[in-house]
Amino acid sequence: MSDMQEIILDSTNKMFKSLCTKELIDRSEEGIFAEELWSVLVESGVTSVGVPESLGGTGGDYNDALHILQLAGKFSVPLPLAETLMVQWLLADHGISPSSEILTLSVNPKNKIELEETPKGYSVQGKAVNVPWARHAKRIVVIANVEGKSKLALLPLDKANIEFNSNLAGEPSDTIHFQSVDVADIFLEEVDVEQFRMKVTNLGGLIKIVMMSGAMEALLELSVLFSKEREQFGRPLHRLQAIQQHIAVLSGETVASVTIANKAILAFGKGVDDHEIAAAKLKVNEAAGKVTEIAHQLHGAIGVTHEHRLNQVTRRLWAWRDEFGNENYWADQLADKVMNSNTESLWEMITDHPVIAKVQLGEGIK
Amino acid sequence: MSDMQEIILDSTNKMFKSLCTKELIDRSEEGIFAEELWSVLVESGVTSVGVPESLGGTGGDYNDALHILQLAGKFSVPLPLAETLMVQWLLADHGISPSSEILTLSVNPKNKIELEETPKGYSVQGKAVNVPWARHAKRIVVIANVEGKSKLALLPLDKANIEFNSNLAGEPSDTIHFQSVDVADIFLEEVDVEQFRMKVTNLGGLIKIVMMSGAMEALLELSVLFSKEREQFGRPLHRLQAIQQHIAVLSGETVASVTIANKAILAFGKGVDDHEIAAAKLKVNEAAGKVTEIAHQLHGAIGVTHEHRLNQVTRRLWAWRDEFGNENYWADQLADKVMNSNTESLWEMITDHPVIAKVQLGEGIK
Amino acid sequence: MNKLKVPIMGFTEEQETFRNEVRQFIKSEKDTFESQVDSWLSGYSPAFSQKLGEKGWIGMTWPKKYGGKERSSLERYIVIEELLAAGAPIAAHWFADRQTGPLFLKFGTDEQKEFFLPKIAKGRCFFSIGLSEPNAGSDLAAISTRAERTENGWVLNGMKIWTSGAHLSDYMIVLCRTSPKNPDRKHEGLSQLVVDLSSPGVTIRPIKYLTGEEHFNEVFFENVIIPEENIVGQEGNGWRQSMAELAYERSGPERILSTFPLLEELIGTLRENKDFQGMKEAMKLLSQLYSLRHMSIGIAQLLEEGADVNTTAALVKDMGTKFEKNVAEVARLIIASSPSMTSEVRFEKLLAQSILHGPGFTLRGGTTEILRGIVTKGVIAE
Amino acid sequence: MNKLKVPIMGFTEEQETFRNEVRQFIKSEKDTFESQVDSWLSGYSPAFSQKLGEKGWIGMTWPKKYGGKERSSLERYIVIEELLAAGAPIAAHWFADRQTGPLFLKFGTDEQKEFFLPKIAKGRCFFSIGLSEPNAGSDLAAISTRAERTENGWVLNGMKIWTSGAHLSDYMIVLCRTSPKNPDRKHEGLSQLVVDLSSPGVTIRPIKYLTGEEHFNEVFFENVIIPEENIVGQEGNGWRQSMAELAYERSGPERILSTFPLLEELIGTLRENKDFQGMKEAMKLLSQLYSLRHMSIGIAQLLEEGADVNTTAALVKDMGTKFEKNVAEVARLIIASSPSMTSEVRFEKLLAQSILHGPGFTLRGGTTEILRGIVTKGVIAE
Repeated sequence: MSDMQEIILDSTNKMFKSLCTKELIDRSEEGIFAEELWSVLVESGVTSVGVPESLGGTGGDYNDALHILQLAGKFSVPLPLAETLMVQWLLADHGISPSSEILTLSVNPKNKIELEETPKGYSVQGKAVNVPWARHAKRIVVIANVEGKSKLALLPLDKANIEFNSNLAGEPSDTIHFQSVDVADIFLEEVDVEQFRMKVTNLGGLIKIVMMSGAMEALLELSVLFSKEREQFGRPLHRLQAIQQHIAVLSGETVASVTIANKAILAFGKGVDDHEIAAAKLKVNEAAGKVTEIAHQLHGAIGVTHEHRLNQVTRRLWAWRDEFGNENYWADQLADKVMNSNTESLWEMITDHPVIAKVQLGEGIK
Repeated sequence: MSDMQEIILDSTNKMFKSLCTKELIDRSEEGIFAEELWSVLVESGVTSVGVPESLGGTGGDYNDALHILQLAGKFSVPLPLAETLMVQWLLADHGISPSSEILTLSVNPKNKIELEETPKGYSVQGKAVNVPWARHAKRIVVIANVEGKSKLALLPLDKANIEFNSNLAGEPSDTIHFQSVDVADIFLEEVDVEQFRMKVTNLGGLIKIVMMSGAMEALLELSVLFSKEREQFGRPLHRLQAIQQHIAVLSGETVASVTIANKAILAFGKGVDDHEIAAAKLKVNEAAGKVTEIAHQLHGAIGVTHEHRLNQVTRRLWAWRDEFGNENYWADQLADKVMNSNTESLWEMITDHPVIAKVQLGEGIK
Repeated sequence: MNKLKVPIMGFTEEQETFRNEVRQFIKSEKDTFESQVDSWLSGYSPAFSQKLGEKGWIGMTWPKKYGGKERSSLERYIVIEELLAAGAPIAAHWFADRQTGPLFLKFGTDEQKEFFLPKIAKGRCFFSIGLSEPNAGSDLAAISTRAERTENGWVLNGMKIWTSGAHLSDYMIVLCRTSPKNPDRKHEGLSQLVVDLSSPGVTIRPIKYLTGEEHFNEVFFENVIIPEENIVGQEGNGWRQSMAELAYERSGPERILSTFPLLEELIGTLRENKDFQGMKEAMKLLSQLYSLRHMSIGIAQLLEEGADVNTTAALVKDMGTKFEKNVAEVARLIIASSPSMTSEVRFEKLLAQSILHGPGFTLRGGTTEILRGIVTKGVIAE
Repeated sequence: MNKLKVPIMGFTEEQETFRNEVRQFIKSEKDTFESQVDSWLSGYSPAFSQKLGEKGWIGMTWPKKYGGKERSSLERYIVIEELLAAGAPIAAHWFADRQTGPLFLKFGTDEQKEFFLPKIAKGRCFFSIGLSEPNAGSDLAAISTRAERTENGWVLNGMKIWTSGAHLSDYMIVLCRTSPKNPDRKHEGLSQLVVDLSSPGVTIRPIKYLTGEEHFNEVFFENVIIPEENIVGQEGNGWRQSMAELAYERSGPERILSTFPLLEELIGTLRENKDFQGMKEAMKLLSQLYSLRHMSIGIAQLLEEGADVNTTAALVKDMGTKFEKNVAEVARLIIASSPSMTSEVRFEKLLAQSILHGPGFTLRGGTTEILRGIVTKGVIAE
């Protein structure tokens, strides 16, 4: 980790720590958007990290941005930071400057969006499902059918109908209906649908991986703290052998998840993420099931109430593991790669990592 | 359980307890056949339980025989009792009287056995693989190709070449080669290969289920005993919370396995074993993996040596779970039944057990 | 290993006919409720409870003179498993039927039995159970809620937490100290009192569960006056009475079937989609369910016979509740979806309920760790 | 959570070139050995060890003056993981290379270093480790083997058990009491002695393992005379020295790759059969292996830097050995077979080895329970 990165992450950490309180997250889940924190993120440039300064972005690389998202995962930041960043990056590839608006995207195969040319632009018809933060977003990236061609489209949401729904974490996951909405002057670009969907799924998967690894750090910290403070049968919890077994498994799954997430970040930054994201999402998803179960078992009844911070973390892990591919999806992807690998043996495939860097240090648990 | 059955099982239990020592089992695994115990079994009629008295068998029903096999599993009886009984039963269906010889069978799809008519009878050519106890058996039931037709054949083994191999439990699992062996006067009967193979697999599966459930009883008893006798850090093992967790899981998996095995026995006896064997082998196999791991963890180093009885039990569980269908095989079978069930809902299927008996008691752990 | 004996039970033709009757009734009510996961905690419907009362299916094993029907445990088992499998709303009367009724029958005075039992059986009188306190969860010896005997009756002070449905119930059975704590005999001096939840001094504050719903409460008692005769059983014997209650309610179908509506939906979807591979993956669940159900039924029979089921019941609770959780974990892998409490897709909704209710399954009625201690003690003692 | 930090390491081009060199060597030796599961315990071949010695791949991180090559930990890591992945026979020199050499380097006298290290590095001097006793497994404080100082040197009496390869080794490092047990300081008074296993009074009795093979021994010492100078490190400091050894050898590739030959065979078979469904089921193993390997490599780097890896190394051992077992459990489900030590089918043989060696993985070098205690203590202490 570079010195610069360390400084950025330190200040982000402090910002989240002081502003992203349990109450803020509660309010967000009740439907009140965390305007103030969002403004801070926009003003501090966090919402366009990874977009080159030449385009008007904050600069920095994906590595920086992904570690910021790891912190966002750790603090359960209840904002569309991941979605906005993803859209900024996708658009930056097309030379589009970053926006200070809330952005979202959806490449769900169930979506069906048609654009018909009109004298003034286009008329949009159709719907998109399970769209994160749609109700708060200003614009959305989707794949639209334009006169028989599939195009990446950046559509305004001000005239769309939004049907509210939310994921297990209480994060908006809405259905958007475009009922003959007239738009003018929108960004459109022909894309290979399969390829674009794969690109978004990989990027989205990677982001969930790092956010989940951050969430697991939080979960481990909460559990350790609880086992030190809480007594049962006259001893602190962590003295009970059954609890020790729990803490050890929590620690192991967390370290494994953080390690493989950091490895995936590094590989992505170097453009050599072939197997890494698939293997990492598979592992982190699997770990999420284990650690959430154990943390709740350890916390007992208090952990299943809204009063305790724990459930904000566990509900996010449960929601995120099913977003951008569950274990089966990524096992499919990984199996495909192994089946079609041109190395002679599995071992060669495993060790065939292009040289990443002489020594990379400090990408560990914060 | 009837009084009669209770008496039979009691005496069998006593017989195994006194004759089937650890040393006997060791010697058997080293290749010395347990002649004496086998003679006792033959003389006491155990090797033809379930064959009607009218045919010259011992009488009693499958229920009796299967509970005897449960005991054989519990004591790791190192003899081809299951194989001999299976053959006796299959042949009894064709009106053939029981034999006092050692019998075995194999319906492995990899077998390939051809019978060609000769002036004096038949010439046998081909091989059968993974045949239990072949080196000690006098005759074998196989599916043979006789002039283009598939027939159940009872072949003598005296002139066959036997290639030695053994399963994880050190039980013979040989390859038989028939190299133009002349036989006369053998039992042959045309069969539907698929149906016959299914019948044998079901019966073999059921037998493994009950033997495994017996083995788990033994494993639980050994583990409980060990945890009472052994000390660590100055306390008996069973006082350590981690060990308590182990014992509880062992108990649970054992009771679950014995319960579902007994249920399958009962269903088989009444001819209503449709889903029961599939569900039971699936469950018992799965439990075998758990209990063997835990028992070894609990016993520590001593458990992985030939000096301790534990490994005689665990190696049998490991061997038997892969015989007559592993979990995947039986999941396939069960899925097929559920997919094609004509009940409206899963719940109706689960509860749609034909009335078995008013009250059946005492089929529990001995 | 006598303590681990479980008989294999078959149902009689009469019982199968009765099952059919129950099933038909539930089917006829299908439009009045939405099938729910964990419906014995979250499916609150006094109207449905009353209908069950009219059918004679609450307190159905109790003596006729107290409004019961004197039917067998296995018949009660049939009613309960049919209701749970259907995800029917039975939370309102659940604790009164399962725990409070039997408690009165065993320890109650004639007056208590005559007053409460017929009302419960009619599905018109709901109870909640006051055991846990903030610092006394698994460790009930730490209970500090206390009742003092006065001329006007008992005066109750303290609080209870995790009381399911207290905000919707009429009464609560409160376990409290009736004499000071003796460090050497920590479990002595506790008694069970019947508290009318509409009494002055009772404050009920619902606690939001993971799902955002309110099934639990904190209940505060501030100088609540309770009639002297509202003590249940013997003064000072409350801990033993409560423990017996718990032990006897560990092996019921509600420890296996809480997520059955999801499993049913999963299998139904797989059948519809002819997804054989998915079906195959689901079969492990089915084989576990088979073995657990037969253990549970066997123990129900043992209970009827008065046998000691302390060990085996704890086993069923331990394995059954793990199974209930596991249904969700397996289902979400087989059918990729976006689980959500607000989804319009039935599978997604049931999956969300199962995931969010999951942590509770292995906590309520004795945590995994506690149960395993009970099992080991039972097995070692032989 | 500083104690849980693990850096992500990449290999340099030079290191990748070196890996290739190692791999080519192993390939050229392919016909001289049969690839085996758990080959660091069961693959005994003095000839192969000598060849590795000639390549300079034993003791390769040690100073040149003692026969080492002064290469980095990561280079050693590469050699070891390549050998393990290939199932090569490395048991003969294993403990000398992994444990005894470093022990001498850290605590040995100049004479000891000069005498033993060059021989070890040549693959011509094999060590075994004498820690456990029948009543001192996880609890080493219970050790009762004792050495008395006399004019002729130490006189050793007692026994050791589970000593891997003692019947094939030249020497053993024996942990024994050199002063009487003090109940308050149970771990004091233990020392490490180098015992020549050909000395009079040493009796070695092999113990049959689950597989029927003999990898372990009981070793009896009856008035064995040991030269005074054969003590390693400080008298009375043996327990601490042994613990340090253990802690530093918990995170190596041998805690992850013991069953890799089976995994390789599984994947190879699935690729050959174009069994996509099977491949998919195997992928969970691969993702676990990825994360464990990167943890293990990161810790190797931390070790080189002298950082405290007590907690993370215990984690790798705990999870890695569970993974090693799990390879067998997953493989047997994906490809139905008849596992057998005597089978001619490679998959069946490797599967049998994996199943039968499995129990040992989570027992040796600290049981699951012990490791988890270490982890929790580490994490709680922060």
